[in-house]
Amino acid sequence: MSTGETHKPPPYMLVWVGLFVLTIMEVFYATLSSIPKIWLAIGLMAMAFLKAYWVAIYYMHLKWEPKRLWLLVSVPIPLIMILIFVVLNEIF
Amino acid sequence: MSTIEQEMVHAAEGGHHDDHELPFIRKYIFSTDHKMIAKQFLFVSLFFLVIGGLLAMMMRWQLGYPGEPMPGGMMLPDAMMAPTPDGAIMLPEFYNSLVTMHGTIMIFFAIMPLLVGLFGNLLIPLQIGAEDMAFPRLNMISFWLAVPAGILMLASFAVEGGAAGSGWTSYAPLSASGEWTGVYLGQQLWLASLTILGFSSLVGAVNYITTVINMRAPGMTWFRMPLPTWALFVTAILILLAIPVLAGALIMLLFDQTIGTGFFRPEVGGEPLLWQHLFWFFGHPEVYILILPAMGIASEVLSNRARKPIFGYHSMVMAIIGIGFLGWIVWGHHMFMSGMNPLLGTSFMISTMAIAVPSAIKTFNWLATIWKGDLHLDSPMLYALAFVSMFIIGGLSGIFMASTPVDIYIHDTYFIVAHIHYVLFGGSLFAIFAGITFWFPKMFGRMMNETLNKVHFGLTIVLYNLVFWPMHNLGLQGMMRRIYDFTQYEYLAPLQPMNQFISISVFLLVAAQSVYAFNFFWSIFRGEKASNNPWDSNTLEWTVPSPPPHGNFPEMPVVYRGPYEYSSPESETDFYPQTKPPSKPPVQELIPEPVTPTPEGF
Amino acid sequence: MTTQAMTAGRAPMPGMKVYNLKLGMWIFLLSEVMFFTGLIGSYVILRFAHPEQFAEPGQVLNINLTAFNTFLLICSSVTMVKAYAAIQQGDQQGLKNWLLATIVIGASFVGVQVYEYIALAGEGFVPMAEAYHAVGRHMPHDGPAIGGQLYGSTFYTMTGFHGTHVSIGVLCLCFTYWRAAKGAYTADSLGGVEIMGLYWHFVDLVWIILFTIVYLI
Amino acid sequence: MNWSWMLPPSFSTVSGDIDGIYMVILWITGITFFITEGLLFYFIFKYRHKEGRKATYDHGSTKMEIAWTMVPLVIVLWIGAVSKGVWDTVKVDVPAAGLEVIVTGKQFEWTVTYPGPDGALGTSDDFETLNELHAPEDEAVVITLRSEDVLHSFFLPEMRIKQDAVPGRDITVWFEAIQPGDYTIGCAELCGIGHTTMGGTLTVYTAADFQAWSSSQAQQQQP
Repeated sequence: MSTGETHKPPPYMLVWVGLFVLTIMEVFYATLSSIPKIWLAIGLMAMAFLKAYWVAIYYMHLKWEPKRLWLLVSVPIPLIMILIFVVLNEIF
Repeated sequence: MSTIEQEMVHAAEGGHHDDHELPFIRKYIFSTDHKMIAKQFLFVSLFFLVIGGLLAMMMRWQLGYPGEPMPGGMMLPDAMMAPTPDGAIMLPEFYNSLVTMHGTIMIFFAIMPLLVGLFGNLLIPLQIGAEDMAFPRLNMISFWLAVPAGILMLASFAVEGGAAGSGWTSYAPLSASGEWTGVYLGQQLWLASLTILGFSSLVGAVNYITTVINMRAPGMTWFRMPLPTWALFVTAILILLAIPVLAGALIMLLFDQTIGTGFFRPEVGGEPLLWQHLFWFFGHPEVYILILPAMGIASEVLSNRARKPIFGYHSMVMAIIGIGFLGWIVWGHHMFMSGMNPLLGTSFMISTMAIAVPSAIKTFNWLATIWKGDLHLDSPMLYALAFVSMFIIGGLSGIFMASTPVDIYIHDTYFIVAHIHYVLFGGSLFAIFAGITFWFPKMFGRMMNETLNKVHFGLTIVLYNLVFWPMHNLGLQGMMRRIYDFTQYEYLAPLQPMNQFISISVFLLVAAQSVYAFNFFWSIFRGEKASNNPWDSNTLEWTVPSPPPHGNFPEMPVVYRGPYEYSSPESETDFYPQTKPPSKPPVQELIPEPVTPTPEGF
Repeated sequence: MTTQAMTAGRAPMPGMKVYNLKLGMWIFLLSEVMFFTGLIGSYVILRFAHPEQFAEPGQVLNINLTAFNTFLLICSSVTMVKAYAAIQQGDQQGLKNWLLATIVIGASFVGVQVYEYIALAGEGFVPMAEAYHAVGRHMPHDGPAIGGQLYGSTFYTMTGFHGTHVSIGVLCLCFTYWRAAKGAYTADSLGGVEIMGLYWHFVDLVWIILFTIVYLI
Repeated sequence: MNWSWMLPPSFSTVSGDIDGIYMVILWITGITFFITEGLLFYFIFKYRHKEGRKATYDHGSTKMEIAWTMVPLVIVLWIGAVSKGVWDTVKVDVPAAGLEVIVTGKQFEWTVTYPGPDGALGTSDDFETLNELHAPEDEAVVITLRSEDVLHSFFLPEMRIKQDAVPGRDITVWFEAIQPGDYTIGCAELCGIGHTTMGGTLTVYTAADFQAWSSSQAQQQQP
């Protein structure tokens, strides 16, 4: 049973600050016209996924869940990659 | 969410096993009892099975007697039939609607609810030793979402322009705008109906997965679960992850139809192939949603009626999981001719070929299961054996399409039609007959009439093959599918006699089903009373009365062994129930102490 | 709270070691992931296949407004998680206050999105094929066409579906608040709050991705 | 009634290979079919319930399972490897064109555009035929397949050619007929009410006859 009684309360506010700063950074980074589009996309996606990861890990308490739940949650990831890969293949 | 919450309270109280009488409406209509919901799915989908059969008969009339007036055609409106002095002749737009609706209704409203809705609800809680589903009220909602979906689908026949006419795959752009087919509202109802049905299946899947993971009785470890439950569990995962993709695609197509977005409409830059990718990304898992539970049911019946442990239980489970995974990486083999990048075609061909591995495991293990068995050839066993035999044919004919060059010729011909029916009718439907006959006593407390079942089996297996075997030959002669009048092509005109032969066989095949229908309803009221365990089976559902009381298990069952311990030397009878305590002291960690239910909830 | 209570009177052994409600919600969220994958996948293929139909970031969409909206949603996640932390300590008043804050912020997110839609529609940016001749923000209405049909279709579908999820979330939050006001939740029984939080944070998570893909790239 | 499992005769350079693979698969699946079904019926007969018969208590053998899994796998992968070669010849490696045409499908007819005397498409001297494709024998006919409205499927049964026509895309199809004569053009993808009527004729000439035909056509269609 891991609804979070066992561990000390997660750093909610710290995560919030992190999310806020990353959002600002994203918006700023997006306006840089000097760097090529591909790097713009990669950088933005990296920041977005970091934010999403933080939300999942701290706010959704995944960090304190049993490994079997991790297993369950990771099931769609390969499917996502397969679908995106194939649709991209359609164009290039 | 609100419902889920009250669910908890309800499920928690489920621990009471209180047998107080519920008012009629809560007991038979808005019931939260998984057994009643299973029966509701059974009756509704049998109704749709009949509808689908009638649509097939009309279709076959047109193919057997192209352009000849259809008997009783005068009763249908002029939008479907062109009246002439000597009777009404079918219109091509109505034929296209028939093609579309036969496929849609049979797949989404007959076979899928029978396998998932009926057997999922009936078997999962009973076979894992749970008193009900994890979320009984969600379970009820799942059924009552399916009903309006079905009503919408049928209603589309009555609306202006008729029912959807772009095939059950609804390839865009034909389906993306009414201007191509003349069907506007019908297509939109089709999309709306399937979206609602998808949500219904989704709710069901969440329920099944939670139940199997969390609600197993003490000692019911993963590898002590009966194969039907295993198959339904993997099926639920497929539904959970495949249906949302379809729902997204359906809604986008609905937007294209109604508010004029451009996802699949090339005239504004949309991508028709995107629809096919999304559809088949759902569609191939769907194919396995339709066969996996059938495999589970067949395994259960074969092992039980052969009084022999299933051959290679673990590899059977692995095969189910393997098929479940492969389902996600082979969808492109539906699109070899679609204009998809041909290099993708090659990789999809290889991954498709890999399906031979789990299929071979299953088929040969079934053969090995009846090898040196003690076969009780009563009707469930006959249906199950028919399933194996027909599934072999369907599987082998699949290899032809998997080979891309051969597929160039047979793609979109009747060879495909034969293949899909050997898997869906010969496979799934025979397994469904086996399952209904096998679990009939558990559902209704009475046995089905054996003689009538054997008559029905004999007629069906013969007529069925007379219908679908020749379709291979039609396909090899180059006859396209979904074609209103093949005599338009002179090279197909010589196929007229064979098409007539098939049509007549179809009429007889559908007529033969009345035997089963009669037996079914007659046995519900007049069949001989069934004992708790008429088949001498090991699994948990047979340890409780037929039909089981509300809450299923008087006290929490404890499981000591796998489900297929037939003819075990440890047991004096030729079966060895999972709940029977072993004679010699058991391994301790496998049998935790039964916990006493506590009523407290949130 | 005892495990038995959470799994309707049976040991979760063998099982997930997570009570039914929470497990069910996680499983449901997996299907939501696939749903948005379908939408995003379609967006990717359409965007790459027809780059000329998609405007540059900020050309049509108002990034600053949406960045502020993103900030709102992040804040609502914090308040939600604070509500959960409060009830973990058995602080019912705190639960109610934080829930109320979440409701207000979530509702204002929806409000801002509606305002954004109205503004964009006013500038002629709509999903319809026939009507659409996109004009950018602060550009003359007889200006050159920016982007095309697919831009409007994908934008409104993706953000619209997320907006629907948020709205549903707000309604569920109101229900949770109503139950909290009745004192339905305690430190021992907070499943309702926890799954509400899971759904809410997931919606937030999806928006983080959508904001990047739709507005910034 | 024709119960034969043989494919009807085919007349293109690649169709031989396609029919060959078909025959190989037919043999393999045919043999497997008779073995498995034979075993099934033999078991059903031999082990049917009799008084005093007791089933053997046997949980299976992994060795046997691996054996009867690997054999099919090897066979199908071999089929896959063979198929890949032919697939690449038909769909991937397009040969140098003897004749280039544009085939455009629309509800419910095929329009064929020929290059005309100058041998180049998209010039003023192009000419068209409706539901008729005229081609020389022993020359690679490279078709640019288009659609104006919905999906169609360009089907030449005797040439073993089938390819969907997708609106908004140009898809290249090619075949090389090995014998003059009249053949079928069909539509194999449901394309609406008139789907069944969307047929046509492929006429294959000797090189000389084709020259004659095309110049006469060019004459007629010039204003």
